[in-house]
Amino acid sequence: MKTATEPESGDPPAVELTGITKTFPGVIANSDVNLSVRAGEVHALCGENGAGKSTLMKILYGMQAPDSGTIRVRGAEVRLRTPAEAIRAGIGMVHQHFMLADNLTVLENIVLGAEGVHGIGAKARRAVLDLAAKAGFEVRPDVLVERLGVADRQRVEILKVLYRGARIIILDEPTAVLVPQEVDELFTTLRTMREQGFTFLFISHKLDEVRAIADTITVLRRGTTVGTVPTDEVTNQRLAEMMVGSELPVPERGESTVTDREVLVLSGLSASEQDRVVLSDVDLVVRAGEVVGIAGVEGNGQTELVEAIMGMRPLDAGRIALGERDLTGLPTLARREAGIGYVPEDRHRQGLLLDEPLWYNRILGHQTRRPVARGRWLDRQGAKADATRIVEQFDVRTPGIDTDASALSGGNQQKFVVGRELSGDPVLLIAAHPTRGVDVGAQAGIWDHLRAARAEGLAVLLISADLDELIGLSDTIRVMLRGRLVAEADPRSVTAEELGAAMTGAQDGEVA
Amino acid sequence: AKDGGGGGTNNAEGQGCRLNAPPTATAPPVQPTQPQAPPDAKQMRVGLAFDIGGRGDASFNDASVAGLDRAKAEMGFTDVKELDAGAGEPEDAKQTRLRQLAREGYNPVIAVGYAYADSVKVVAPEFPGTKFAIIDEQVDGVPNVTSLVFAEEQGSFLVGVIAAHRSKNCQVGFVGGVETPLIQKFQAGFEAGAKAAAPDIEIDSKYLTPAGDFSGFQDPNKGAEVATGQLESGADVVYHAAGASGKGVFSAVKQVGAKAIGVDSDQYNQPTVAEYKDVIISSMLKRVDLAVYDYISAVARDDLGSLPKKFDLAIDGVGYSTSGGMVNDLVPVVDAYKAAIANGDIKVSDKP
Amino acid sequence: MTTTVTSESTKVPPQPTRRMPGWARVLLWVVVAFVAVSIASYQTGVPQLTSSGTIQSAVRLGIPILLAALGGLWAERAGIINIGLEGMMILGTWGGAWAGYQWGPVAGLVAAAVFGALGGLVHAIATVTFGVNHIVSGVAINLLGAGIAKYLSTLVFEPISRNPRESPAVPKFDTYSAQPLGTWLQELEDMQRVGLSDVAGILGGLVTEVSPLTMLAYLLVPVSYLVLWRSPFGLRLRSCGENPVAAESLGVNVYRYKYLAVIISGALAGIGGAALILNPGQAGYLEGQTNNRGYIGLAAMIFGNWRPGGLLGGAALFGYSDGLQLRSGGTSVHALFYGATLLLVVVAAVQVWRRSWFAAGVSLVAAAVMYAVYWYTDELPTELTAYTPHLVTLVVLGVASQRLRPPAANGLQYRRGVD
Amino acid sequence: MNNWRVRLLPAALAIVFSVVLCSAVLLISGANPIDTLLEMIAQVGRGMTAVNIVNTAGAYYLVAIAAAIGFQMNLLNIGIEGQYRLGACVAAIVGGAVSLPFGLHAVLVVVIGAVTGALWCGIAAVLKVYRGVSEVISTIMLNTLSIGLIAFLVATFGEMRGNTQGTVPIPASGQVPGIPLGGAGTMFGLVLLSVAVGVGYAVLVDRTRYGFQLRASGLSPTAALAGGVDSKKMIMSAMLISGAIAGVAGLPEILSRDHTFTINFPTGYGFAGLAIALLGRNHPIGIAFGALLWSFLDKSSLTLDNIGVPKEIVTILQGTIVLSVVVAYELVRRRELAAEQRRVGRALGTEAPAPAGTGGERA
Ligand SMILES: Nc1ncnc2c1ncn2[C@@H]1O[C@H](COP(=O)(O)OP(=O)(O)OP(=O)(O)O)[C@@H](O)[C@H]1O
Ligand SMILES: Nc1ncnc2c1ncn2[C@@H]1O[C@H](COP(=O)(O)OP(=O)(O)OP(=O)(O)O)[C@@H](O)[C@H]1O
Ligand SMILES: [Mg+2]
Ligand SMILES: [Mg+2]
Repeated sequence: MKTATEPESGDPPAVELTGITKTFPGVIANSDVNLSVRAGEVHALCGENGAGKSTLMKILYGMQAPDSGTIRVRGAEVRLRTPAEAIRAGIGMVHQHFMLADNLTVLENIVLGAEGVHGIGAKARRAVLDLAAKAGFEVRPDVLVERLGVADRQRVEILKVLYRGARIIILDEPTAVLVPQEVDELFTTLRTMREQGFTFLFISHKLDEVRAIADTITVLRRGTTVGTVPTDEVTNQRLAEMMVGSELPVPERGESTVTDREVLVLSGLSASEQDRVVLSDVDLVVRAGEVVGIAGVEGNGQTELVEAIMGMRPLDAGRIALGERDLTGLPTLARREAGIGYVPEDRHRQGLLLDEPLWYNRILGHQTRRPVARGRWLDRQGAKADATRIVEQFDVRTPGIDTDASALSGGNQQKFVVGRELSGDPVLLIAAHPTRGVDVGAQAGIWDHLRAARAEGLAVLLISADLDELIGLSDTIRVMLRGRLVAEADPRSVTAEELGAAMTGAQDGEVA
Repeated sequence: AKDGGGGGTNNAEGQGCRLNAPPTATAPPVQPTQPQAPPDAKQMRVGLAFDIGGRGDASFNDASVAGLDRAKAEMGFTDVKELDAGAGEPEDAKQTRLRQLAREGYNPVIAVGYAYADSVKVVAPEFPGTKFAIIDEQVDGVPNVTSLVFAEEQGSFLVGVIAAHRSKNCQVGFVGGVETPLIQKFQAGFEAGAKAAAPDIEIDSKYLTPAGDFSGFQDPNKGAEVATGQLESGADVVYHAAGASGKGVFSAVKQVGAKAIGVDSDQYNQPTVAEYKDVIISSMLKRVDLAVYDYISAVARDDLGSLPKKFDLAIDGVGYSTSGGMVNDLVPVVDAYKAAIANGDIKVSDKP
Repeated sequence: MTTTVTSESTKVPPQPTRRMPGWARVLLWVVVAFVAVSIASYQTGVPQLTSSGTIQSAVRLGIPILLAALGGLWAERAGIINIGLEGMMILGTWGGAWAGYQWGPVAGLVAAAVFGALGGLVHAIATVTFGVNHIVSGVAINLLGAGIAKYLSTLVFEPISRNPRESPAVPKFDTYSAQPLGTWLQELEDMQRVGLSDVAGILGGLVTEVSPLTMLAYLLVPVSYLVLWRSPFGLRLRSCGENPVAAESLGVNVYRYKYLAVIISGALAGIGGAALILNPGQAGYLEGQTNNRGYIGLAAMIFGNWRPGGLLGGAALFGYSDGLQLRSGGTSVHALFYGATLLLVVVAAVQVWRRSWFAAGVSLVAAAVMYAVYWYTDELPTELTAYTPHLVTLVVLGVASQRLRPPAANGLQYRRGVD
Repeated sequence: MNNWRVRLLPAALAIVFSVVLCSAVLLISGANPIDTLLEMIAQVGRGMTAVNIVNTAGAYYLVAIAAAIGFQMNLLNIGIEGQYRLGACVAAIVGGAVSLPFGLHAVLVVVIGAVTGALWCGIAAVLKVYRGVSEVISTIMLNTLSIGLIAFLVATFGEMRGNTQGTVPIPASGQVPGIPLGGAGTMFGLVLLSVAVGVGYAVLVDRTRYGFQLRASGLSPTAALAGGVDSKKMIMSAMLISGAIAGVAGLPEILSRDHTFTINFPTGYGFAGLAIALLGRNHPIGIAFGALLWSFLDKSSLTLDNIGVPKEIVTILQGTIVLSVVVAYELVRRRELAAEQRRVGRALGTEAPAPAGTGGERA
C-alpha cells in the first residue's frame, strides 16, 4: 500500500533512499527500504520498536554501512561511509541517546569534529552564540555539559548539527525525554527552521506529536517501508494500523483494587548529593492493591527516590517503612528480602548480567531466597526451573533459559526482568519506566501482568515518562519537581497537558 | 652534618685530617703461594654457576671468570660451562643449575655467590664424586664443598686509610648497593680504616636499597644521587660497593672533581668505567680470580688442603690497587697498615 | 528543609559561586606546602629540605617519572589505560642505548622514542583493534618489554660490552646552566635567609646543570597542555576518552586518535627511558634499571588528576622525597614529618572553615601522629625511609583521591558501530 | 557460552601463535627452534625438574587463584607480589619463634601467612572502599613498601647466617613433610594446599551465594547494586580473600624446603599469578594448566644456556602467550556472540521470514 506523495515541483528530493537493506547477525534490521524526503519538509518516521528506524537513520548518517541500496542527496548519489562524509553532504543527526561528552564544555562539544570552521577559540564561541540566537536558544558555551538538563542538552545537540552547516537534520526520538511544554518549544524551533529551508527527518512513537509537526509520514514495520502518507490525509487510527497491523493498545486501569492497608510509607525523605539537594521532605503512601504513579521531568528526583527506597542512596533525613517494618538504614538486600520487587529504569545496566544465561539472571536480587538459593548455597536446579516458569508465563521469546541475556531483544529482556521481580511474592513493586523502549506488544503484556499483580494486592510505585501509561495505569499520580512532591492528580480526570504543566512547575497543588 | 649541604659550598678546600702515624709492624714473613708450575689438567671439565650479575658484571662474577680463564690457559683444559642466574629466581632454580653441571660431569663445579649457600648444601651430597666450591660463603660439614671466602673488611680497611689521607675536608663517603651482611663488611672495614688513620674523620655511609631489594646494585641513578648528597655535604672521597650502581657514584664524583675508590677489581683499568678513570684513585681488590685459579689448580693437584681458610690480606687475597699512580706516595703508609693487619696487630671487625 | 534550599536543587544546577580557579587553588597549596617545608627546614635545622642540591636531585629523579606520567596522560586522555608504561620505558632504554652508543645522544633520544612507540603500537593493536582489557594488555607488554630488551641485549650488547645485561658506554648529553641567574641564586641561597634562600635554592636547583633532555621534558608539560586542551587535535583526542561514540558520530576517527595517543604515549615513556640512559651521570642500558618507574609515572599522573600541571606536581613530589631520602636519608625524612605536621594543621584549619568537622578531626589526628613520630624518634630505620616516596604517594592519594576525575570512557572498550 | 570450544580453542591458538612467533625470533637470531623446544621438553625428564615444575606450579596456582578472585569482580590485585612475600616473611618469623605440637604449628604458620596477606591487601581495600583510591596504584605502592617492611622485619627479628640474612628457622614441629619421590625429588606437602584452595575456589564461585555476588559485581557493578549486592562489602571481602590466599603462596617453599625466609626469597610470582589467571580464564582447572605451563617454561628454560639460546626467549614467549590469549578470547567471544544472536534469530525467526526485532513480532 504505497500512498506515494511525490512532490510536484521539479526539485530533486533532499534525500532519497532506495532499496536499503541491512542485516545484523540474526536480525534483518532494514530490508529494501525506500524513502524520499522533499527539501524543506518535516518528514516523520514511525514504527514500533525495532522496526529499523534508527538503523536506517544511522545508515543515512554514515554510521553503519548498508548491505545494499543507494543513497541520493539532492539528486546526486553518494556513498556515506563515515559520519564525516555525511556531514560533508549536509546531513546532521541528533541521536536517540544524546551523544555528548559530559566532561567537555558546551563549546567543545559543539565544535568537536568541526574545528576547521572557526577553530576552537573565541571565534567559534561567537559563531555558536550567533547560531543559538538565530534558533532562539540561550547557551552558555563554557559550562560543562554534565551540568545541563535534558532540554539544554538537546539544544546543544541541535547546535552541533547547525554548526556543521547541515541542511538535512535527523532527529531520532527527540521528544522522548521532554515534557509537553519543552516539546512545544522544540516544535516552534523546528517550524522556524523549516521556514529557513531546513529539512527534517523526525522519529517519534508519539502519534500526536508526529501529526502536530510532520508534513509527511513514513511508516516502517519489521524493517521495511509500509507506506508514506501526507499528514493531513491520515488518522491516528490508520497510522497505528500501518505500524502494528492492528489497533494501538491503551493501558487500562480496570476496576480499582485499592485497599486501605498501607504498604509503603515514606515520611520526610531528604537526600543530597555534593551540596545539592536531590530529595526534599518527601512523604508518600502506597497501599496494597494501589498503583501510585510518579510524574516528573527526568532529573527531578525520581531516580533518587527509587534509589532511596531501595537503599542504594544514603538519606539525610526521613523514614522508610514497609508495612510495620522500618526499613530505614537497612541494606538493599534486606529490603528486597522484606518483599520489594524492583524493575530498574535501565535494564541493561541495572537489571541484567548481560553475558550470563537467563537462568543465572534469575538469581540476581533473589540470591538469599528460595527457590534459587538454599542458605548460603545456590540452588541451580531451582533457578533453572523458575526461569523456565518466567519464560513461559511472561511470554519471553527465547530459545531457552541457557541463552545469554544479551542475545534477547529489549522487550524480551524487560519481560524477563518484570517476571523475575514479580517472583517471590513481593508486597511492593517499584517499576521504573517498565515499558521504556519496549514495543507495543510487549508493552501490553507487561501492563497486563502489573494489573494482575495489583489485583492480588500488590502495591506498585510506578515511575514513567510516558504520561499515557501513567494516567492509564495509576490509581493516584504524584508530580515530582526539584526533589519534592509538588502536586497530586487524579488519573481519571487529568490530561497529559495538565500533568505536563505541573511537571514544569507552571501549576501547583491539586491538578484537575 | 646538620648545617652541611645547605649551600653545597662546603667543598672548599680543607686542610685535611689530623692523621695518625701508621703502625710500625714488620711485614709478615708470608710469601704468596710459591710459583708452582701449573698442573697439567687437560681432561678437567669446569662448571661455573653465576649469581645474578653473571659474566661481564665487571665485578666479582667477572673476576671469577678471569681466574677460570687463566686456569684454562695455563692448565690446558678446554671444557668449561658457565650458567647464568635470573633475578629473583627461586631456590630450586639454583639447585637445578648446580645439578645440571654435576650431572653432565663437570668437576669441579664452582658456585659464584653466597646465594648458592643452601643449594650447594643440598646438591653436593647428591654428587659425592664431584667437587664443589662456593665463593663468598662459609659452608661447613659437607666434605666435597670448599668455601672460598674473603676478608673484604681488611681490603676495605686499606682503602679507608687511603681515603682518610686523600680527604681535604676530613670527610669521606661510603655508598653500598644493597644493605646485605656482605656489603656491610665493606662498610665496616672502610670505616675502621678511615678512623684508624684519622680519628676525627667524618664518614657518611649510605645504602641504596635495603636488604632484599637487589635493584640497589642496578641503579646508577640512585648511586649518583647518594654520592652527590655526600659530596655536597662535604665528603671528597667516596668508596662504593654498589655493583653497577657504582657507575653513578663515579660520575657524581667526577662531576665535582672529587676522588673515588672502586671495588672488587681494579676499576681504573676497567673498560666499562674508563671515562671516569681519572677520579678512581684506588680500588679495593677482592681476588676472586686468584681464589678460583688456586682452587682449580688445587683440584687438579688433588690438594685441596693447601687452600687457605680465608683469602685475606696476609696472602693477598684482598688488597688495594695503585693503577694510575694517584696513591703512589701513600704506599708505605698503607703497606704499614697492611702488615699490621696481616700479622694480627690490627683486628678488623666485619660488622659496622 | 526549606524551600530556599530546594530551589537550588533544580535539574540544572546553577553554576556554583565561582570559587578560585583551579590553577590558583593549586598554586596556593603549592605555596602553603613550600612555607611548611621552609619552616620545617629552619625549625629542625635540616637545610637539605630546600637546598638547591636536593632540588637538582629531585629534577634528575623526577624527569623519567615525569615523562612516563606524560605518556600516561596522553593515553588515558584518549581513554586507554596504559599500565604498560614500564615495558615501553624498558624498550626505550634499550633503544636509546643501542642508537646512542652508535650515533650519539640525539640519535639515542630518537630511537628511545621509536622503541617506546613500538611498545605503544602493540598496546594500541591489542586494546583498540582487539578490545583487550587495557590492564591485561599492559601487564603483557611489561613482560614483553622486559623480555625483548633482555633478549636483544644478549644478542647485540654482549659481544661489545662482554655483559648480557649491560650496554657499552653511551655518550651523554651535556648540561647547561642559566648564567648568571644560577650564580646569583646560589649566592642568595648561601645567605641562609629565611624564605628567600629557600626560594633561591629551589629556583637555583631548577636552572642549573640542565640537560637538553631535561629541558625537553620541562617543555613537554606546557606543550602537552597546549596540544591537548588548546588545539583541535587535542580536543578530538580527549573526546575519544570522554565519549568515543559521540566523537565518532561527529566524524572523528576514534581508532586513529586512540592509536596516535597510545603511540605518542609509548614514545614519551620511551623518552623517559632515555632519560635513564642519556642524561649525565647515567650508565647506559642496564637490565632492571627502570625499576618500576613506569608504574610510579602512572601513579603520578593519577595523583595529578589527569592533568599536565598536576602530574608535574606528582612527579616533583616523588622526585623530591626520593632525592631527600637518598641524599640525607633518615634525618631529612624525619624533618619532613615536622613539615607534614604543619601542612596537616593547615588542612585541618581549612576543613574547619569549610565546616567539615570529620575531615578536620582526621587531619588533626594525623597531624598529632606525625608530630609524635617526629618527637619520639631521632632517625627512622633506613629500610623504611628508602621508600618514602611510595608512602607519600599512597598517603596523598588516600587524602585526595575522591576529588579525582578520570576521563569518562577511560579503560572502556570501544568498537565502531556498536553502542 | 560455556562450551569447550570457547574455553580451550583460544588458549590453544594463542600458544601455537606464540610458539610460531618465538620460533621466528629464534630463527632470526640464528638458533634452531625445534632443537630448543626438544631441549626444553627433555629437561623435564632430567633430575628433579619435573617435581620442581609441580612444586612451583603449586605456588603459582595459589597466586593465580588470588588474582582470579580479584578478576572475578574486576579488581586488579597487582599487590599479590607484596602480599605473598610479606605473608611468607611474617609467617616464617612467627613460625620460628613459637613452639607448638606438630601439625598445629604448621597450621598456625599458614594462618599467620593468610592473615598477613589479607591485612596488607586490606590497606588497599580500605583505601579503595573509603577513599576511592584505585587498587592498581595503591597495590603497586604497597608492593614497594613491602620490600622495605620485609627488610626491616628480617633485620629486626631475623638472624645472620654467613652472608645471608634470614628468619630463625622453623623447628621440625612446624615443618610440613614432603612426598618423597626418590631421585625425582620431593614434592611439597603443601601442594595439597593448592589443590584444596582450588576446590574451595571452584565451589565458592560456582555454587555459593558469595560466588554469585562476586561474579555479579564483576559482570555488572550497577546490576549487582540493584540486585542487593553490597559492593563495599564485596570489594573488602574479595580483596581480603585474595590477599589471604596470596599470603600463603610462599609457604610451600618455606614449610617444606627452606624452613626460613631469607632476603633471597624469590620475586616475581605476583605478576606470574596475574598472567596465569588470565591464561586460565579465572577457571580453577584452566588456572591449573596455566600454572603448570608457566612453571614448565620457567624450569625448562634453565637448560637453554646449555644449548646457547638466551633463556630470555621464554619471557618473550610468556608475554606473547598472555597477549595472544586475551586477543584470541576476545575474537572467539565476538564470534560466539554473533553466533548466539543468529541462533536466537533462527530459533524465533521460524514464524516470520524477516524478523526485525524479535520483540516486535506479534503472535
Ligand atoms: N550492540 C549490539 N550488539 C549486538 N547486537 C545488538 C546490539 N544492540 C542490539 N542488538 C540486537 O538487537 C536486538 C534487539 O535490540 P534493540 O536494542 O534494538 O531492542 P530494543 O527493543 O530497541 O531494546 P532497547 O531499547 O533496550 O535498545 C537483540 O536481538 C540484540 O541481539
Ligand atoms: N548493532 C546492532 N547489532 C545487531 N543488531 C542490531 C544492532 N542495531 C540494531 N539491531 C537490530 O536492528 C533492529 C532495528 O533496530 P533499530 O534500532 O533501528 O530499531 P528502531 O526502530 O529504532 O527501534 P526503537 O523504536 O526501539 O528505537 C533491532 O530490532 C535490532 O534487532
Ligand atoms: Mg532500540
Ligand atoms: Mg531507535
